[in-house]
Formats: sequence, C-alpha cells, structure tokens
Amino acid sequence: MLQEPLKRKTHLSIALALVFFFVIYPLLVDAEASYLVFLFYTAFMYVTLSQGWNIAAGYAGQVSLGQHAFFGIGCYVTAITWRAGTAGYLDPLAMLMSGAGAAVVAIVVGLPLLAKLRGDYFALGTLGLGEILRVAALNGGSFTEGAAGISIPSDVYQSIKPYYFIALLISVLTMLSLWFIAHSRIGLALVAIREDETAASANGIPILRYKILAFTLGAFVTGLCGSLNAYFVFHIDTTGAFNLNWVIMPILMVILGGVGTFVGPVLGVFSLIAAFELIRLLTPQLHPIFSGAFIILVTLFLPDGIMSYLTGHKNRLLHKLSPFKWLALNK
Amino acid sequence: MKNNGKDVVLRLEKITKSFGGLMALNGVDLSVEQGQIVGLIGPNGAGKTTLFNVVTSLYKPDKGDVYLAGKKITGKPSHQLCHLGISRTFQLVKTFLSLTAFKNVLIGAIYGHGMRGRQAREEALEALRLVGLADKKEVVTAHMTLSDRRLLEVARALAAKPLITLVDEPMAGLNPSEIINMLKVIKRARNERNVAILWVEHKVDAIFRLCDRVAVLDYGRKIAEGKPEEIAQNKKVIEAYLGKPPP
Amino acid sequence: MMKKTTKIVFLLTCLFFLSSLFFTMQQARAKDKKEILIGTHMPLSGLGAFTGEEQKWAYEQAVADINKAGGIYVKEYGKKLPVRLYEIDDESNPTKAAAAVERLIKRVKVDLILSGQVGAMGVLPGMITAEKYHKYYHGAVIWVPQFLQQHFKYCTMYFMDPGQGAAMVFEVWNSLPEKDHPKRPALFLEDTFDGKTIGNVMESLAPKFGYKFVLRLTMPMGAKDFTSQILKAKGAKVDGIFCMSNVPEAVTLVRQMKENRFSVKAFQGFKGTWPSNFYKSLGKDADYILCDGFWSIDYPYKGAKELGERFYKDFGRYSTNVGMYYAVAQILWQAIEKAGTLDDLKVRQAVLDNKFETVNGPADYDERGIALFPLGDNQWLNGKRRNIYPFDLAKYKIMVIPPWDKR
Amino acid sequence: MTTFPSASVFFQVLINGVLLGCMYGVAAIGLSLIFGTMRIIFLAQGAVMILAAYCIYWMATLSPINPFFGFLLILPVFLGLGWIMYKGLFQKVAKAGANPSLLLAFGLMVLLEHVMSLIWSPTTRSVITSTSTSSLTLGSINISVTRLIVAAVALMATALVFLFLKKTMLGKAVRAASEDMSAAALLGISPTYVSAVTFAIGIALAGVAGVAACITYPFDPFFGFLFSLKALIAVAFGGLGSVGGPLVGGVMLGVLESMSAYTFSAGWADAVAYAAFLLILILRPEGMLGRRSIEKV
Repeated sequence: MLQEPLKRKTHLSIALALVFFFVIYPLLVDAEASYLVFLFYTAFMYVTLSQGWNIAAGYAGQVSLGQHAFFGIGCYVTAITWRAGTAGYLDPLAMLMSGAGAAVVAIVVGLPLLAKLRGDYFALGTLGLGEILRVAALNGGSFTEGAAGISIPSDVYQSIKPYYFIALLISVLTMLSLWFIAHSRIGLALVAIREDETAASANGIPILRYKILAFTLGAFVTGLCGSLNAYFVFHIDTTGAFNLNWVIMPILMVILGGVGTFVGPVLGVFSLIAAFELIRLLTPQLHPIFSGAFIILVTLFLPDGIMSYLTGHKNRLLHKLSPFKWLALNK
Repeated sequence: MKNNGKDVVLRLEKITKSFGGLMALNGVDLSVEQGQIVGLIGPNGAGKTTLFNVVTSLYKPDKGDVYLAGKKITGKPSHQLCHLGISRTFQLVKTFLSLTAFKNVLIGAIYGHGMRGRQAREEALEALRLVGLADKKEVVTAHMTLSDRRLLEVARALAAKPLITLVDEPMAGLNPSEIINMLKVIKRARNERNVAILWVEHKVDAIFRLCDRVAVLDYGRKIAEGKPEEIAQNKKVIEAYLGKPPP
Repeated sequence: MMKKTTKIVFLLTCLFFLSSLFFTMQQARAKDKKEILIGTHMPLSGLGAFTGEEQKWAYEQAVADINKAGGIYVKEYGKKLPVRLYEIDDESNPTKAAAAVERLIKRVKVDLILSGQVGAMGVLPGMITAEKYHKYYHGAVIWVPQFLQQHFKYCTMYFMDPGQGAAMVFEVWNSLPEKDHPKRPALFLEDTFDGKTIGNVMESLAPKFGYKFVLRLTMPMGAKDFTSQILKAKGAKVDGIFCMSNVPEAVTLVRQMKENRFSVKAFQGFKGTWPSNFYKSLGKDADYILCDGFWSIDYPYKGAKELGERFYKDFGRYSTNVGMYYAVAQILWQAIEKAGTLDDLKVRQAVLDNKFETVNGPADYDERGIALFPLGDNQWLNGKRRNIYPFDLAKYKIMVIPPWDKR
Repeated sequence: MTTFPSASVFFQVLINGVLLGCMYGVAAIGLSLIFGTMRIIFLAQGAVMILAAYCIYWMATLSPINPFFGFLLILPVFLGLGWIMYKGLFQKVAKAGANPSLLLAFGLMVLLEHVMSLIWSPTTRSVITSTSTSSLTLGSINISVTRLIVAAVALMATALVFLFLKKTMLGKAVRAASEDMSAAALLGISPTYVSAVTFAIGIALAGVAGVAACITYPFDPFFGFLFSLKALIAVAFGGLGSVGGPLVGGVMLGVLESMSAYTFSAGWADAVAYAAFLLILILRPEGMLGRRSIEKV
C-alpha cells in the first residue's frame, strides 16, 4: 500500500521514456529506409488491436472472435469515403467515421448477442459476424466493388512517418483510455462481470450496458486500425480486410503477454513480432514451421503468459475464470 | 403500508413458479417489515432458493407479484432491484475472486447504491468493519477462507445500503465458531443498520435463536409462519422435517 | 515463486530478441557491386501455394541459367555480375505480401523486384509497396484495369490478354462441327476478381462469335458442393460450360457433374483445369476437358522445349506455366543489360523501350508498362494436354465430349 | 430468387444438403468431444484431418490397399497419436486453463500445416476410389455413392460415441468429468486419464473425418482450417456437449447451404448459413439439442 505511489511513479517514468523513444526514433534514422520503423508501425497497430480485444475479452470476459469484422469495416468505410471524395488522404474525420462505423455495428450486433449469449456461444456468434460481412462485401456490387476491391491511386504517398506517428498516437490513446477504465469504477464493473455475471448483476451492475461498452470500445479502436491500414495499403478487398489474421494474431499476442493485464499485451506484441522476425531471418524458407514450434514451446513453458511470469504470481483462478468459464460452471 | 405500526418492506403475493412439470413454488405469500429478521426454512428442495431467485428476478414467476415498500417490482432487472433496495448473498459463494476484499465491497457501494468517490470508499470500509474483515481488506478474495468469503458477501450486500438483504444459507460449510461469528454479524447488521433480513437457512437452531419470525416451505407451499417458538411446536413442520410419525 | 536466475535468463532472451532486430538492420549497400540482388515474394503456402511452386522453380532456373553464362553485363560497373535471388513466402495473404516487399526493400535491400503471384492477393499489394519506396517491380499475373487504377511509375506488368483469351474460347468452339457448337452455354465463375473479369469479357464478346450465355453461376471459393449450380444448369438445358476456378473447385464440379449425369458438349476451364493434379484427381473423367495454357512446351520459341523437358525431369509432369515465369525473368535480365545500370527508373525505361525474345514468344511493352501475351488452349486426353490452339501451331484438333454414359 | 421447378429437384437439393451436412457432421463429432473435455475450440482439428488425408493418399499411391480400408487403419493410429499429443503437450498446459490450450492448438495447427506442405508439397491432391464418381439413381434423383458412404460413417461414428458414453464404464467417467471435473475427481476418476482418453478419441474421429474428406474432395495442407470452421458452426448449431448435436447441426447447415445456393445465389449461401446460425443462437442459445441449463446460485 505504502509503496504504491512510488511504484506508480517508476511505472509512469518507464512509460514516458518508452513513448519518448518511439517518438524520436524515426527522427534519428532514415525513416523511409528503416525496416525497424515499419516494424514498429506494425507493432503499434497490433498493440491497439490487442488491447481492443483485451478490453472485452480480458477485462470483461466476453471473448470475441469477430475483430476482423470491425477491422474490415474500418477499411471499407475509409476506402469508400475516400473514393467518393468525401474524405481526403489520412483524413482524421474519415478515421473517426471508420471507428464509429465499427462501433455502431458492434452495438447493433452486440445488443442481441451479448444479451443472449455467453462464453463460447458469444465467441462463435462473433465469428459468424465476420464471415457474414465478408460475404456481404464480396457481393456488395459497385458499393464495395465486390471481389475487385477498392483501389485508390497510391501516388499521394509521401512518407511512412505520418503512419508511424498516427499508429503510435492511436496506441498511446488506447493504452491511456484502457488505463483510466481499468482504474475507474468502469474497470471494477468489467472485472466483476468477468468473474461472476450473476453476482455483478445482483450488486447493481447493469451488465449488458457494460459489456456493450467494452465490446464497442474494442470495436472502435479496431476500426481505427482498419482505417489506417486502408490508407497504408491503398487497395481494399475482402481477402485483405476481413482476414482472420486480424483476429488470430491479436489474440495470440494477448494470451502470450497475459490476458486481462494492462502491460501484458504490449509485451506479447513486441516479443511475438521480434521472435517471428528472428525466425524469418534465421530460416527464411522454413519460418512458418519454426513459428509454430515457437508458439508450442512458449505455451509449454510459459502457460500463464509473460506477465504472470514476470510478476511471479500465477493466478490460476484468473485463468479458470477467464473467457471459457461459463460452461465449465454451468454444465 | 403499515403492519403493526411498522413499514412493510417486502411483500410477496401468491408467488407461483414451476420448472417443466415440477411446481417449485405454489402460491407463496410472505411479508417482511423494516428491521425484522425473517427466517425461511424447509427441507431440501422446498423452494427456498427459488423464492430468492424470484425476488431478485433471476427467475420470472408464473403468477404472483413482488412488492418492495409498496411498489410492484416483479420482473425488474436484477441490477435495478439492487438500486431500489434489495441486495443478496449466494448459497454458492459468489465473490469476485481476482479482486481484493475492499474492491468487492466497493462494488456494492458504488453500483448497489450509487455512491461515489470518498463516500463509497468510506462506506465500503464501514461495511468491512461491520463484518469484522477490516484488517483483511487488501487480501485478494481468491486467497480467502470460505468463512471470510461468506462474511464478505454480507458486507458487499450491506454496502449497497439496502432496505432488505436476502441471505442464502450463510452458514453452509462453516465450523461452529465461524457460525457463532456469523450470527453475531447478522445481528449486528440488523441492529446498526435497521435493515430487514430475509434469511434462508438449513440450520434450524440458528434461525430459531435469532429470527423475529419464521416461515416454513415444503414442496413449494408455505405450511407455517409465526414466532420461532410457535414454529418449533408446529406439527406440520415437525412432519415435514421428520416425516409422518407412525400411527 | 519464480527463481531469480530463470527470470534473468528470460529477460536476457527477450533483450537478445530485440537487439537482434537492430543488428540485422545494418546491412548497407556495398559500393563495390559483387552481385545483383533480386528479391521476390511468392505464395509458397496458403491458397495460392500450388502456383508458387512452379514460379519458384522457374525463377531459380532463370537465375541458374544466367549465372552459368557468367551473369549479366552491367555497363555501370564495367563487368558481368552474377544474380542472387532472395525469396520470401507471402502466404497468399495481401498484407503479408506488402510486408514481404517492405522487407525486401528495407532489410534485404534488393536491387530490383521480380513479380509475386495472383493479382490482388500478392502482386497488387507488392506493386503498391514498391511504388511507395520507388523500387522497380517487374510484375506479372495481374489484370490490366487493376494495374492501371494505380497509375504506377515504378512497375510494369506481363500477363495474358483477356480479350484474346475470350476470343480463343469461341474460336475453339467454332472449330467444332456446326451441329456440335454449344447452343446454350453457361458461365461457372468463382467469386473472385479473376472470375468477374474474365466472365465480363466472355459475356461482352459472345455475340460477336454468335454465342449467348444462358446462365452465369457463382462458385464460391472453398465451396464443397456445386450440385445446386449443376441442377440449375441442367434445368436450363446447358450444353457448354466455361469455368473459371481453382483446382479443387474444378475437380469437385466435374465429379458432381458425373454424379448428377450432366453431360455437355464442351467444357472450357481456365486456371483450375490446367494443373496436372486436376487430371490426377479425376483420372479418365478429366478427358476431353479444355484447359488454358500460359505457355506450352510445344511453342517453337528458343529454349521452350528444353525448359519443359527440364521441368519434366524434376517433377515428372508437364507444365503450362513455367515458361511464362521464366520469360518474366528473361525480360528483366535483358533489360538490365540494355539499361547498363541497376537504377530503378532506367531499368524500367529499358523494359518499355525494347523488344524481348523469350521462351514464351516476343514481348513488347506499351508506354503504360503493359505487355500481353496470347493464351493457348489444350485438351486433356489420357493424361496428356494436347495443344489445340493457336490453330497454326497446334498439332491436334478439338474433340466433342461424349456423354457420360457413352464413355 | 429461383423457385424449384419440380418436386424431384427439391428432393435432389434436399438430399444433397443432407449428404453435405453429414460431411460437416463427421468433422464436428471429434471437435465436440474435445470441446467437452478441454473447453477449447480445437483449432488444429482441420490440420489433423488433413494429416489423415495425406496418410491415406500415401497408402493409396504406394500400396494397393483400398482407401476405404483407411477408416479401419486410421482409427488406431490416430488414437495413439491423440494419446501422445495429450500426454506430451496438452496435459501440462491444460492445467493452466483454456487460454494456453487454445494457443497451443493454434501453434500445432501452424506447425502441422507447414510440415505437411514441406513433405507433400502444397499442390492439390486427391484420392481416387472405386466409387469416386458413381451414383445411385432413384427415379430422377441421383445420389453420390461416396457421400452416401460418408453419411453412413457419420451415423456410425455418432452411434459409437453414443454407445461409448452411455454404455461403457469409461464413457460414463468421461461424461461425469465433462459435467464437473472436480466432482468426478472426488468420485475417484483420474481427470487426466479421462481427458487423455477423450482427447485421443477426438483425434481419432478427426482422422476418420480426414479419410471421409479425402475420398470426397481434393485437398491441400491448408484445406482443413476452413473446413473445421464449418464444423465448428455445426457443433454450435447442434448444441455444445450433446452427442447427436454435431450430426444434426451439420445436416442443418448442409441443407441450409444447398437450399440457399439453389433458391438464392451460391455467392450468398455462406452468409445465409451464418445468419441463420446467429439467429438460432439468439433464439435458442443452447443449440438445437443442447439442454437449457438452469443456473445454480
């Protein structure tokens, strides 16, 4: 108890130092030619995606397998408004609209799903959502340009720096809002819902409202990432936008780092990216095999994630209670 | 609504609830006054917990209504009931395992009653003190004993500043000294807070020692209601518990 | 509790991972050029993997062949430089294809990039990334409209001519005896850009050759059952099929046609019917089916026959593809020599300005950076693809498909 | 919208849907069993299926053994494989909870897919059997023999799992454990033994599904994942944890897909299936055959 303010201070200064490093790094090197700058940009994106999943799944216990739906919506909203000329290049308004679009879908779909489904059924339901949207975009006629996808000429591209800083900004803002939520009454309610929905409800927590809040917030930041991705790749089609990659990778990173923790997912993102890069470097041809083996080894020796390894306390109960607890308790 | 000069806090009218073909509750009437401890006893499967779940809207009754302070509240969502003044504990303890004792109770204060900031924290501490857990407030619930968790649930329920608290077998799994402590806590809660308590219990002697009134359920029906000493003499009750005496 | 030493070991490992990233960055481009580093990304796993395998082989042959000849003479360095190929698997994923090109340019620091595969799944994201960093991307396998949309200044493309391809189908059908012309043909198209593009061209060209498609049916990628489509076609008395799909879908379609006793006079497949695994999967049931070919071992161009035989030696089967990939590399080698430098824009200009001889015939790029080559047509019989088009080069003539019960 | 021109076309589409659904069902049974014990979506199921498919492919190309024999051969081999997988990998991780097991399954999937792609190359393969394209004709309706065999296998697998769970001692232990692991432990059943057995059976059933898939469809190393995604939907359709659920769910999914492909458009068939799935989930969250669980408090 007494240590806490001190601890908080060191944590804060570490965080500030890291952010400072990331801010100046592209200014110190030749950003356009630096592979590391691109890698960091990717990492920031995954930090946001991971925390977007973590807030609903890790904190509130609502495991979504439909994050790629929100990512795809973000991509398409940006691409469509951009093509129509209502939004420009790297337009903050279009990015907000993309996030909002994802959030609206999260609310509309989340209301019935979160009210009715729990645990695995909710996870499967969200998986279905992603697939429905993918097929819809594929058959969307001239609105989504179907399988052809929407192409925007890439000659507006100037530098990777704006992407880098926007991704950094989004991830920092996501982290900040997550921190404030986790340390506020909302965070308390989310954890209570994860631990025991019945007890949470009996203690006056409007569980549906908070579940939707967490789910929607996660969808919003995921949509933002989708939007930035659309600006980065200049061509949006169903394979790229609604790729299952956008849901599997963040989940892996969060589990690797530590589900329901604040710093864990960040560690997960950086160590997974670093490990995959290293494996690619050492064995360019066989890297998927080694990447698979790496994941297996990590789970065998670090089953509770990096965070619990570092902090030293393995909270087994937390794991038992996290995402899939519902059926285990109610069969 | 007055009853013998005291306010009636909770009133159940002809509550009926069945699962499939099984009649779990059959036209149960019951009322609890302010500051009163009412015991609810009955053999296994008599419908005690079902009655609790109907009151807290986990189940919707087939027939009948629930009134809180004279206002009809049947079927309102659980969390609204908590705001209106009904809090509860659970037979299978439901604390938030990864949170500390203090935060568990804080949830009761914040979400159960709508307090904020310092007020909520003070109320949580006060509730913890009342049940005697003040020195364990920073302990993560997962590491607590069953007895402490049961006390914690009571504290959480009280932190919501309810008109009535429903306690569901708070003594199950406790040893004799822990039971004595729990009895003290319940008594203290009533005395200090003037809160009404509806109490389901298996341990009949505990109920008889503390309750102002006792109601007995058997096969979903209320077979008796009255002062503890009357109930102890009631033939029907003895039959329900011990079976019919041989003729 | 955690042992302190293991914790330290763990932290050190993390540190090692991170620091290794920094170290790998420091590969500056040597002033003294010893080799030409060509990067490429290919779908070696995932959906497009079956095409990546042949592409990889063809590129590696092209590199080995030019190095056997001592490399490419680059005037700027005043000597012949050997070529080294750096390959990355893009896993048939557009995002990974873009990341692969980032890696090629920024970490491997390649001089030039050879094309990836499968249009929007690999080539387009690759080209866009190359364009961002002003790196020349010598492309193939992408449709013209997709290529043009992006106003590329650092990319070129080499692919089949869809108009000629569509015309070929009708010309082949018309070479059948009058009574055997498909009167009520139908389109079976996968729900990709490939399917859509070629379907549109087919429909718009059909009247010119006296055809009209009575049905246009969708075959979703990865679908397991096409009975519904077959029943619809059967109901519409369809007697000729044009099918654009991948191998598994094409195989399933033919199997289910037989199961449902649905016979047609002509079955022209694109993309899904040429791989030898199409025949292996169906056996005799694949007989008489037509398949397109980007290339043929029978082409009279220099090196074509030798390349095809080399492929047969390595894989025990014939390819209708490798010549096209080999040609892509051949064009780049010649262009580098003509440009006399490895400068991106100058090499591209050399590609645009010159005419090239390849195993796939002559290649001539227009001012937009596009070169198209004609498609060939083959008919399966007894496990062999018999070349039936172009008519002037073909040794065989198309045969009508006998109904299932008469085979 | 296309309407059915005749009753026979309607029945033809219906029967095809049922047969396609049996294929999903066969893949779903193993998935559902593994889910019952480990509470995870076993992502590697598809890869395991394809591993079995390659084994059969090898057997059929290198030896004169009839591929249908594969059903008998694969069962013991994959039972052993599943046992080893559980003992070597999952037993340790399962203790740590569902999340790491999910991660492990994903790692296994990536590893298997790429090892297979290395050994057998990523080109499409298929197994030709004596019944590959033969069909029975009933009036004007054609029924694929291979798919009929698959349907029979699906029924048999479901029946066997049912008999195992209801009639054998071990099966009863499995059921007890899947209802409540800790209660089962109190009854003297070793939870790890039960889990290992169930997992091994699940893998064996994935192997059987692989054989069924490879005699019906051409496949490649990456074919399994999308297939198991459909199987997953089938499991949820039928109700997690019920024995007949996967088959019923699979058949429903298959019929829905082929009906919508005929009447609506093949391009939308997947979306229609998923939308119906969402709707059913919302209306009947426990699936078609699942029991509505009453929450204990």
